[in-house]
Amino acid sequence: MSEDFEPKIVAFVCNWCTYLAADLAGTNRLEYPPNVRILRLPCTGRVDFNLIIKALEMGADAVVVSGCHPGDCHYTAGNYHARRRWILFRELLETMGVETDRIFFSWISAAESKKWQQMITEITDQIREMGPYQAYHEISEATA
Amino acid sequence: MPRLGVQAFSAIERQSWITMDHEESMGSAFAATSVENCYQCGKCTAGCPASDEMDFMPNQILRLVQTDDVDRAMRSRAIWLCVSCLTCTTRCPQSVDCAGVMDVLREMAAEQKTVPADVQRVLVFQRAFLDNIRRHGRTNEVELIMQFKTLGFLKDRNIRLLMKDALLAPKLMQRGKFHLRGESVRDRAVVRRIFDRCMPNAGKARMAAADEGSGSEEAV
Amino acid sequence: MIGQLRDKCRRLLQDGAVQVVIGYGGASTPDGMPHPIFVRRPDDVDKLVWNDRCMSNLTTYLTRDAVKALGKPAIVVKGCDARALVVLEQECQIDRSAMHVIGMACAGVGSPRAPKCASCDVHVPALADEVIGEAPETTGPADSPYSELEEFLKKSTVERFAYWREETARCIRCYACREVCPTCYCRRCIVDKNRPTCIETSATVKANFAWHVTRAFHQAGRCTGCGECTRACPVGINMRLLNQSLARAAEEHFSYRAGTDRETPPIIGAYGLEDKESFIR
Amino acid sequence: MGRIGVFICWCGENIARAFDMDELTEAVAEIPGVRCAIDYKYMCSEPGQALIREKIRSEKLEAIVVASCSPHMHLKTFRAAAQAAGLNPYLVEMANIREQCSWVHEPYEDETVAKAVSIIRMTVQKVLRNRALEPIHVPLTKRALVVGGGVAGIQASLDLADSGYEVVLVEREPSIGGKMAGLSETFPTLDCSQCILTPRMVEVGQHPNIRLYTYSEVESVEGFVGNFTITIRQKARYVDIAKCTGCLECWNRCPSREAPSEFDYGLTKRKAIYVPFPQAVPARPIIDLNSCAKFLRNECGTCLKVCEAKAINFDDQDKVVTEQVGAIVVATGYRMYDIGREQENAKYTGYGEYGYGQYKDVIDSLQFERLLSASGPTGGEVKRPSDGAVPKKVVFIACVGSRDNAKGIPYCSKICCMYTAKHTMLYKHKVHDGQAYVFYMDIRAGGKGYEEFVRRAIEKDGARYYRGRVSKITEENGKLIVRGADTLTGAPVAVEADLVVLAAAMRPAIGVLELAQKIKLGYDEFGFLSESHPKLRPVETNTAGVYICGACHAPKDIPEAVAQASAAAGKVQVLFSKGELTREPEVASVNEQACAACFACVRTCPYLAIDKAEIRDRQGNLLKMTARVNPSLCMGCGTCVAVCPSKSVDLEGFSEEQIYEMVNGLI
Amino acid sequence: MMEFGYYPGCALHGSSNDYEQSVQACLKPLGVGLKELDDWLCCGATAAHTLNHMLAVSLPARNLALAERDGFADVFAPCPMCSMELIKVNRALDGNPELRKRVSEIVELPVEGKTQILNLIQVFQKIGVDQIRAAVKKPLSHVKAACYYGCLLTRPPDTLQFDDPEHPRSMETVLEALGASTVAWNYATECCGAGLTMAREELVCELSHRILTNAAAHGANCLVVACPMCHTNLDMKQADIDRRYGVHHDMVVYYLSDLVGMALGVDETELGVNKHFVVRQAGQPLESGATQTAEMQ
Repeated sequence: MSEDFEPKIVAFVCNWCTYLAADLAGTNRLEYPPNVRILRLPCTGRVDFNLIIKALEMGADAVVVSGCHPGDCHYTAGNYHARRRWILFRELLETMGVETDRIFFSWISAAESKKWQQMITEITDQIREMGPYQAYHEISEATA
Repeated sequence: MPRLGVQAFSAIERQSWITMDHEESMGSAFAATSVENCYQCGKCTAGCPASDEMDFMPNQILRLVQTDDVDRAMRSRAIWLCVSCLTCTTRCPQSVDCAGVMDVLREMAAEQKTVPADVQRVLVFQRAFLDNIRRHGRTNEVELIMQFKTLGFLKDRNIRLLMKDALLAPKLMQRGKFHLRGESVRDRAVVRRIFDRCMPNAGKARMAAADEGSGSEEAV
Repeated sequence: MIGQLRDKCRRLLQDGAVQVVIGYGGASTPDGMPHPIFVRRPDDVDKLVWNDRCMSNLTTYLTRDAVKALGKPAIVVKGCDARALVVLEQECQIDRSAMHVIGMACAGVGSPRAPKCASCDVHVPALADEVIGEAPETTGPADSPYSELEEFLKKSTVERFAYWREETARCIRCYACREVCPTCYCRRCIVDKNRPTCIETSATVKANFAWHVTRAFHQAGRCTGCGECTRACPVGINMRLLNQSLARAAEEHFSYRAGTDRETPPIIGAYGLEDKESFIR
Repeated sequence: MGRIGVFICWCGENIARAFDMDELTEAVAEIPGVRCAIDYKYMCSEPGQALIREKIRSEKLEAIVVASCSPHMHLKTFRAAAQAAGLNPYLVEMANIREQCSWVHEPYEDETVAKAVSIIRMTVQKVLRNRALEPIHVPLTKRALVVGGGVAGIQASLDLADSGYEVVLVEREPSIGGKMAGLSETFPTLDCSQCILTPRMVEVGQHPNIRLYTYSEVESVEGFVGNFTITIRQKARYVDIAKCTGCLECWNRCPSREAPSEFDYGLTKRKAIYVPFPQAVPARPIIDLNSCAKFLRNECGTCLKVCEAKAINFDDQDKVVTEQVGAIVVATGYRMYDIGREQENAKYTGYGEYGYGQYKDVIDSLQFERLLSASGPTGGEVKRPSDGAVPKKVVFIACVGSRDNAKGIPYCSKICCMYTAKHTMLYKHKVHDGQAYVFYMDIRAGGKGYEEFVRRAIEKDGARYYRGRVSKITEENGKLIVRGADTLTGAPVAVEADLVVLAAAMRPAIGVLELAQKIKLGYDEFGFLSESHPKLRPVETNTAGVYICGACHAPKDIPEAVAQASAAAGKVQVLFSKGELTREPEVASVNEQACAACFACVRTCPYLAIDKAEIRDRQGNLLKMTARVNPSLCMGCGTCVAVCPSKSVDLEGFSEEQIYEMVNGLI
Repeated sequence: MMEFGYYPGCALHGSSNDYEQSVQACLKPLGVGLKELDDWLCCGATAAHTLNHMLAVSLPARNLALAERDGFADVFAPCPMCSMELIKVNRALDGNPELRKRVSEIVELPVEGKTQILNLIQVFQKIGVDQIRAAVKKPLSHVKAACYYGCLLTRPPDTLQFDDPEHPRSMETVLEALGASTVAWNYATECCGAGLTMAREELVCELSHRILTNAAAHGANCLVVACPMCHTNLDMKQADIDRRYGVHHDMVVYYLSDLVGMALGVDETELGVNKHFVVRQAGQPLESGATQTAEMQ
């Protein structure tokens, strides 16, 4: 892939676990690629599939959704509801030929700053390898 | 002796096939019987009918296995004094299959010939017993006793034990309990094959005495 | 059968047990397809027809205000349609006790037979007040409802994406799929919502794609596979595939089949501690 | 709206080291809707805040973004600053360019700068759509319900009552006092349990702020923090305690003596009309249907005849009353593991091997407490149940049930080590030539003066401790043969005992699960109630306004239970200290016209904060159904928004519009 | 006519043939037939699981396979050792396909592990205690029995799922139906030394001595067992025990089937009671405990 390609990664994270992990990564000065844009939501339960589609439409090359580990949800069950929807949504995307290896779900607790750093680094490298999500960008530009 | 320790665990896990509760998955069956669960409360020792004569108490045997000192456990007399009454297993608060562990240790001790001389009679009897089954498919008491007595005598040269019970024979006979020629199964071949599949070296079982002789020297 | 049906409906109307019968009416359209009619007078029951071309799923009308205004309904359903009733009931859209359900035993509809009929396992409608006709002797076990999907999934991701790109490109956003769908009953569809605009209304590929993702996912664990969306589509987009993929997911992961069980709650809005985790980092 | 002020903080060098602040500020100034972009060394410092306040006024800013650290760090600070300048605090957002940008990325790299700008842009996009919000005000009933009248419940009630709040105390038994009322003396100080507890009980009985419901149970709990409606069932007592003078003539004259005494754990019999124990509060009798001749055979009726106050009422019925409270303290305490073979639940299997319930002289520790207690059936002399003889050898067995996976309880009951040591001591003090034996696995004596106490039992009072479990107890001509092990010498031990005391495990009280479900409390696999955070919120629960204390939470001793009770009371006082409850206004609300009433949100909401509501016209005809959010229950997770197909529900502060605009601004 | 598959086990075809005789004789009048498993093998007993765990699975498995082949729903194994080994393997196989596969290969027959194995008491339970009570001709009012279960009738409990491992009552229930009385005592489930009769005689004597003593101490005039090994240790070895401890136990040891038979009016010799070592002199009432022990000077 061309060296100058900078992956665009959108991360929808919950306010109580993953967002705090990202903060902690800062406090610990854990460096990672700047390609990720963090969008703070109260809970992964709030993350609707339309947002993932929207991010792709906006030209994202990868989407990350991350929140509290099962059992740790600040709202007791938001992440369980989210998980269940993701299970179904992934199947739909598979059928529609959307590249699900560009859509990442993860549990990252407020303490797991290292995990956050590693995950974002890995994903950025991986997407750099894969290149831009051309297929989706095309339909985003194309007119019927 | 870590190497043995590893063996012991795998053996104990193998054992857990048998002790496994039928609705349990294999995984949990191991957990149920893993010696790691033992927290040394001594309830096994407290309830053991044979503990008075044991050199290591049942809980100490478990401790030895826990700490990978399986070698000492294998050389203990305790495992041969165990009467397999399962009281320990039944009452264990941690559901450790203590009796099962004893079985495995005996099996290993037999394989590795680490049986203390003074309890060899037990092994000799068990060997004779199996050999008996191997040849007839069923136990053939008279032959078994004879074999046991002679082999036992070869072990400890104890005339009293050799002669002892001899006088029992007439009593048994008078009660029609004395069958000079015991039963055999029709299909003895299959019995052989089963034995060969389970214990390839079963053929040597008859030589138990000799084996043990050398074995015990090592042991002592 | 038709005789029985008409008599029943006549009686229902005469006794005032119901105010309207939602049924199939004689063909008026050139293609000779029966069309939905709303019979309100006993004398009109003879307009009712029943044949193997009664394909449409009438339950979709139950949630329309205009129809509700007609009073207590009796509705004619096939086995497959009846599943939609269960969903509607679970989602508080209908009061089962406030309607009369006439089930029609059905050997299959459409010529050639509609795809759903091959995998049909509900030849006799569940929760009908009465069933008219005899259960057809089924020949062997029903096919898998997912055979078409499984076939499709043999394509590569790229091929699949290309396929849907082409399909959705054709979409003219007439929303016929939405209108015929019994479980698409929202008063204001998400596409008609602005501030924000989740899905653009212009018929661009992007927007069409987004629409079809949305339509399908809103059916997750709800679509009963009546296939009306696909049948209604003027440009012939095969939405059945998308519905199938979600139906299969629901069955595979939560052993749930929409519209077959009144007791277990819908899977969206519930969760299981043991739900699949493997794909989550 | 287009008058946004962006305040970019250098955070000393923390942010400034990564960017050319002037360029950054210029770039931000270009963002549509931005009225002014200002950078400053320390935005959170007083001068920094002054700057913000000044700009809000001078530039007539309609909303502001502070680009600095994490909102978890300073959002409150800056919202306060804005408020001081007359700007609604919910029109303030923060762009996190420190933790999530300058600290983690290459300084001055294009991508780093680009990221900073886009973080700010997206925040501007959001704040453009923020709405001025007012905190939600929830009315607050300053009365508390305390469930359970044991020592924990008593402590919590008195603390609350003394601080001026009304308390409704509900106790299932005919008297308050709980388990502690039956104890002899308490470790490690050996002060008499009743001497310290009964005065507190009397206080409860007489306190003007405490409404006491004994022999009553909580039937249902409606509502939410600040506004609970409690339904209480007062079980028929057949004695009108209002009329009753407590002369207890009925008690003295009642001819029946059949029923085993609950208070003495079956060691004695009690009459059909009885006061549970002399110091009971209320000191009023109760009739036990199952042993009263009147109810069994319609004979007798002596009590009715002898009662001058006419308080006896054989036709008494259960009464149901409702109470309004703002907070709930659950203190339902514990019960003892049932050692006998029969168990209510297949999960637990009793101790056949110990012969409890089969050998009279094998008893549990609460029974032994009664034998030691001056108010007990033997007047404090240690006499064994079978023949009343004074036992010369007593064996105490620890961890009966506790730490016994096979019997269903893996946990440690925590107090048995201590009270067993106490038992050996008190026994020795009463039977000087007696010998106490203890079979234990470990001695757990963490606590002020605890270890010393145990040592005293061993060193001074000569209790003999064997480290090992007991395998079996059998009876041989009047002696109990206890077969245990001493794992320290590695030998089995057999003791011929006259009495065996089993230190049974602690389990949560019967019925606690039903209660938990009524109040929507979490509990563990053993039925102990869950706190909302083991370290930081030990007496709070995940249901706002509900607190727990004492052994309903986990096995604990009296000091701990009392400390927790006061803590719970303290939490209630904090709640009550405000005139009313104010809650963050960032909650969900439904567009009721658009709502299709599929109620997916109702099924989803983790807080049961969404109701099915009806919209009716003036004539009261039903127009439509709709979902409706109760803002005082909503916690703002937004899960309802995600499951709403038509997006007819939305979340303030994270509205659909805001989020989509943020995504737009992202890239 | 009720019929069970029948797995006698070696002991009953050897020195414990009196047990087999007793079982056969007492079941006849109850209209129960026993169909012996064709060409059964020894279950391997303690020896197998001491020396080779695979053998300890395979030998019982072979017998289970035979039972399945010949279509026995349930098989009666009078010897608790045998029945325990069979049940143990049953359970193991039932839960574990891999093991099933492997064992089937070893024993050369398919084996599912679905056969139900019954011990003596369970057979009586199947017949129905009330039916037995009804069939009693000579109530055993003179019998005051100490029921001795030993180890393997109740242990390991979760495998056998038969009776309470600490306080079993099933034998008592049967005896009470016969009009006999039973004593509460402490050694009902203590071990007698079992298979170590030969190998560690002194231990066996010690354990059995305790049992005999305790039974007498609680006023029993006979012991009742349902196990050939227990009977050997308590009856045949009683003389040795007496000598070893210088006592005179005089404790008659019956098989449960003996007493059922007697109550049903079956002749004692037919039951093989005369083959026991400690026997009651003809005509002597039990209570007197006047017995002649097979004593050898």
